[in-house]
Amino acid sequence: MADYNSMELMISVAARELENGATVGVGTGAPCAAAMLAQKISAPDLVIIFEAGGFGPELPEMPISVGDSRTTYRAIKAGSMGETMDYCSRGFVDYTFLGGAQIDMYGNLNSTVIGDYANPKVRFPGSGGANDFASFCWKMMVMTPQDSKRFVEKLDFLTTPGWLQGGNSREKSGLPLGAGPYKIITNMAVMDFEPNSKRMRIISINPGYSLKDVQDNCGFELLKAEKIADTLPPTEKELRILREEVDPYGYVIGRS
Amino acid sequence: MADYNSMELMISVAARELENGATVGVGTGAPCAAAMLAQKISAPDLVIIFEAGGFGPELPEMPISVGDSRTTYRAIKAGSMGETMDYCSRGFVDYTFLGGAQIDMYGNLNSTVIGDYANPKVRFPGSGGANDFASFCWKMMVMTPQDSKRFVEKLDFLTTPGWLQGGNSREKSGLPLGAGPYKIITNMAVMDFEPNSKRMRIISINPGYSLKDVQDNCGFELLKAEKIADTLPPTEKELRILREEVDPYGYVIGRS
Amino acid sequence: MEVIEQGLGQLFMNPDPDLLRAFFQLKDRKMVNKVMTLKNAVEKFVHDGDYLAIGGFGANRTPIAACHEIVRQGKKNMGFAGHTATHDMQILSAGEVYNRLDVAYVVGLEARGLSACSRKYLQSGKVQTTEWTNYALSVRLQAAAMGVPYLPARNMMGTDTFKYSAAKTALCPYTGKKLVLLPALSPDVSIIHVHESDIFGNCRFKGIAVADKELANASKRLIITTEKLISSNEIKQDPSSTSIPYHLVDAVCVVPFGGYPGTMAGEYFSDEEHLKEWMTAEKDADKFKAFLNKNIYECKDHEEYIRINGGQVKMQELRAKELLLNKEG
Amino acid sequence: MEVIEQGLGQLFMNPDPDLLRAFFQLKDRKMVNKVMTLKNAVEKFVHDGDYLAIGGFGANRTPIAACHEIVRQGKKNMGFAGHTATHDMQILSAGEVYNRLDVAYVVGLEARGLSACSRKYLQSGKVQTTEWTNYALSVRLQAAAMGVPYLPARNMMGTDTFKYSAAKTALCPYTGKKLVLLPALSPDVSIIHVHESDIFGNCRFKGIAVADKELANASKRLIITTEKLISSNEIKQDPSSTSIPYHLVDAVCVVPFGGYPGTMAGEYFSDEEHLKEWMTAEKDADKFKAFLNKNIYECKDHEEYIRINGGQVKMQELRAKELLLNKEG
Repeated sequence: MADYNSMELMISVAARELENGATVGVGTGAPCAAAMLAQKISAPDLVIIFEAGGFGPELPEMPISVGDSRTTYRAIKAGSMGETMDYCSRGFVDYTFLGGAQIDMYGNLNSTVIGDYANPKVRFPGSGGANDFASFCWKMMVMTPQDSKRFVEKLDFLTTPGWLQGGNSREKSGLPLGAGPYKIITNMAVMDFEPNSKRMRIISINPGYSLKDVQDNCGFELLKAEKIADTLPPTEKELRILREEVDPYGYVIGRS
Repeated sequence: MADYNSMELMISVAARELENGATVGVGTGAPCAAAMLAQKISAPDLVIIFEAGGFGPELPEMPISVGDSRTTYRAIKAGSMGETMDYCSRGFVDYTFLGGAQIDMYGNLNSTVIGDYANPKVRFPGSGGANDFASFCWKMMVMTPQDSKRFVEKLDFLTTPGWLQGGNSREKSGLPLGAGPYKIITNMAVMDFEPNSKRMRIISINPGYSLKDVQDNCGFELLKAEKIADTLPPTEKELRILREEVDPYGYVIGRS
Repeated sequence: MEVIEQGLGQLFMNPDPDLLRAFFQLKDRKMVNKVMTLKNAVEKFVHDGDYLAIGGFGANRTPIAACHEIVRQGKKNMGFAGHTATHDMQILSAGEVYNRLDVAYVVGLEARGLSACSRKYLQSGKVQTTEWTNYALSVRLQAAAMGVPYLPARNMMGTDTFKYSAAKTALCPYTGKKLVLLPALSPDVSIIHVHESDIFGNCRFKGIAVADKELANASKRLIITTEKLISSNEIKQDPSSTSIPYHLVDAVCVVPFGGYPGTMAGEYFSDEEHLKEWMTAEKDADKFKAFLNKNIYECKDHEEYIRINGGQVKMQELRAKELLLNKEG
Repeated sequence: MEVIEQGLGQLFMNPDPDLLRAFFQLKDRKMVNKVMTLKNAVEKFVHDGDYLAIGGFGANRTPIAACHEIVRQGKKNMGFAGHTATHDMQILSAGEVYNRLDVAYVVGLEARGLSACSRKYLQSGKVQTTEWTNYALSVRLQAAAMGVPYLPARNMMGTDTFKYSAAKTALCPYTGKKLVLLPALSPDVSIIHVHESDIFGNCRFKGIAVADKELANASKRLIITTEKLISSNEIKQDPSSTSIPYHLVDAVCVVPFGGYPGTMAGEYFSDEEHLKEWMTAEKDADKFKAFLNKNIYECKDHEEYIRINGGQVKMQELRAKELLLNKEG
């Protein structure tokens, strides 16, 4: 079996979620790598969308900014942020990948502050386009390292909507119906959300980790699927394409 | 003195209202001729705007449609209807010329139906962009032949806002503040609106007509300015440019 | 949100953005060859009872060939966005295609006068109308494009245009000012004529955009008629110029001179003689029937329509007129 | 219109469209030569206390030279639209130019990490912040561009981003659905960097538009920095390509490489080494002071800034990188 690191695992697992012909709104880094990998393996017609206006590029290499020229290289359209987000708002975008400094059991994300808002210990960038993508795209996913400081009982600030307070709270919030968090992919496991409570639930565990590891590195109680699978590790092909074609300089996967 | 017809008079009088550097939203026909004449005589920097998206063209000849290619010939921009109307909505457009089958004492216009709405005697085009231009542009003007069938006590349908019911009714309607009808130019006279009542008022009478003619050909009582001037007839220069350069085929002025 | 006033007109389309989202969620986004005949496209994507919108402005960059095909196929009971509608509406009225009409600009052909046929049909009692303005319909399409149920504006208020619309007014919670709220309009099917498209539906038009970008974004189904095909490579080499991206498009129909007898910016000017023939024929029921038979019902397609109305010689004359070649000496 | 919820944040600009209309009514629309130095433009059109917005996205097509000039002139107490703000905000934070901030994306430089300087300034208590999202700020500019006090949207709801915004929610009178109402934002002054402009301010940019068309339309005053001048004739020969028409523009400043060290689509890629130098220098107060003195305060203009950071040799390297020339073998 191939040697791989946890970033390579997460990207490979994420890429498998993206079916051919789907649309995905991504940022720089791991999400973009996952989308590029999916295009090269199983989803050649996956349409990659950047919030700044790039639509359907043939990415020649990893962009460093979601607005740099790579995001419109041989693209279908170089448009505006309004056009792109309108497109998400009216239901054309299937997936998005987001992240944050904190995540809670309903998949809500914090990328605004640690500490009190008025007097923060650490100021982060804020929503950017994350709140927008999470509000509009049908299925929101997260790739993140897992630890109890990041997976918290209560967010310091709810920047980006997951299932809000669970149950039907998102439905009642005014956000578009039917959209919400879908999968959380960490270095230890893959989680989805239990359909009624909308609480995070373990559905598969990554090679080398135990159920206890996963729970111990989470600041809230995780639900467990009836059958918990073993996450399939990256294949030789996935690793080769990821290392040689998607991220040859190791910007994201940390190898070069 | 030069020989001229009433259309030539109205266009010449209208053109004089358009100062250099102003913006004017026009349709086809006489309004466009007036704007073109103004550009060639005293307002070279007059910016002509068409609702379909043409912005600041150097009109090579009279357009037959407000969306035909003449409206973007050597233009500043070929944009969209939304862009053009947004531009009007946020207060960038000084003048517009409109018309209709009926006009009332407050400068309201009907271009929708004669008779009952549900069962009309005659169906006309409706607002088109007229209601929009009249709502947004600062000073709305009308060029029209004058008779009692057209200048009526009560419109069959109020398509396009003038001063509505007069007084401060327009201010209270929700329409942008400070905009409204400015001058009505007919074959017989020029009218403005008395500032408080917002009723139509004669300010100058065209050569060959009397005050009585003007009132006799109006279905409501016209106010009279303290001093009523004599409308200056078209000059030789105005007529020459109008006939030779603006409308050489006589589409609008009826000469060729 | 307290409604102050409400128009008496009927709202023909549900402005609920979640319905639109549910539709677009399932719309196929694969980049596949969508080239087909106009006949097939109209058969497949234009259904009796659908709400229809036509791109362009009046007789400028308007998919006239598609309007003929709709009439030829005898589509009925449609809703129609009478948004800067001129010759397109004249054709659809001749076929009595629609029975519900959002009015912004109808029955007229601008400086050319009024269409007797459109007027007669509207006065027949067979058509239910709701009043709007050109900008209002553009904003209504923009609302659908943005995935919201309405957008506010500052026109229409105080008039009968509002009274016979299906709009509402309400106070702005920031300024206390009264605004008109324009409900989203998402046509079931729209047709837009463009200068060039690739086989997937990535296309470009030139000159004024009118409300065609909003329309393309707002519509559930979209038929493109194009003057010509270009390679997908050409689109990708200049993505700043893409007017409409492929995923909005259901069919690409190659129809040279597809806007004739209207104007196509940079390509051909309108055929004013033929438009006058229309306006004249309309005034006499028998003549008009014969005229429609000749030009639409018994006409196989747009190519034949052009051939019987002057063919390539006429097209070259209209090109010269469009390009103002007479001014070059 | 009944407000359901209301954010706790402060609304820094009055969204009343009649105020904007009154301003634009008096704005000069004559087509006059507006070319001036960046120094003059900033002196004339950027005032202490004004609300400022910067075009582009992050460090892409961003008027960096203008940000330097604002800091060099010591502008203070400004409001700032932290809309996809990255390196521009880093510069303005170094000069402590603003004290009111609409936050959408701030303190970060995307994949490059967080700016110690921006973060420190935001954590200093000297800056009042109100939270939004990138799309929300784009829509707020669009509202001002449309001359309406707000536009509805469906983001932000249910989150602290809403709670610390100055937005409101209300029910849609057509669907009964809850919507967020985003108040119009009309900056006092904005700066946009473009590829080419004529002397009047008719200009074009390439690649993504971000929210720059909305911004140009919404702003009371607008400074254009341009890579180069082109003739007005060139604009008029292709009016479909005009990005911003002249009447919105107050000043045209010719600043080659005006987006450096950021990316300019089709011209030059970002200088990642120099951006890293910024990020490193920020971490040490003394070093940063020296760095700012060298690169901004004691730097005459953008030409000098470029000369001391690699000059034309570096610019040609960045051009090769932008054009992916290494992939051509």
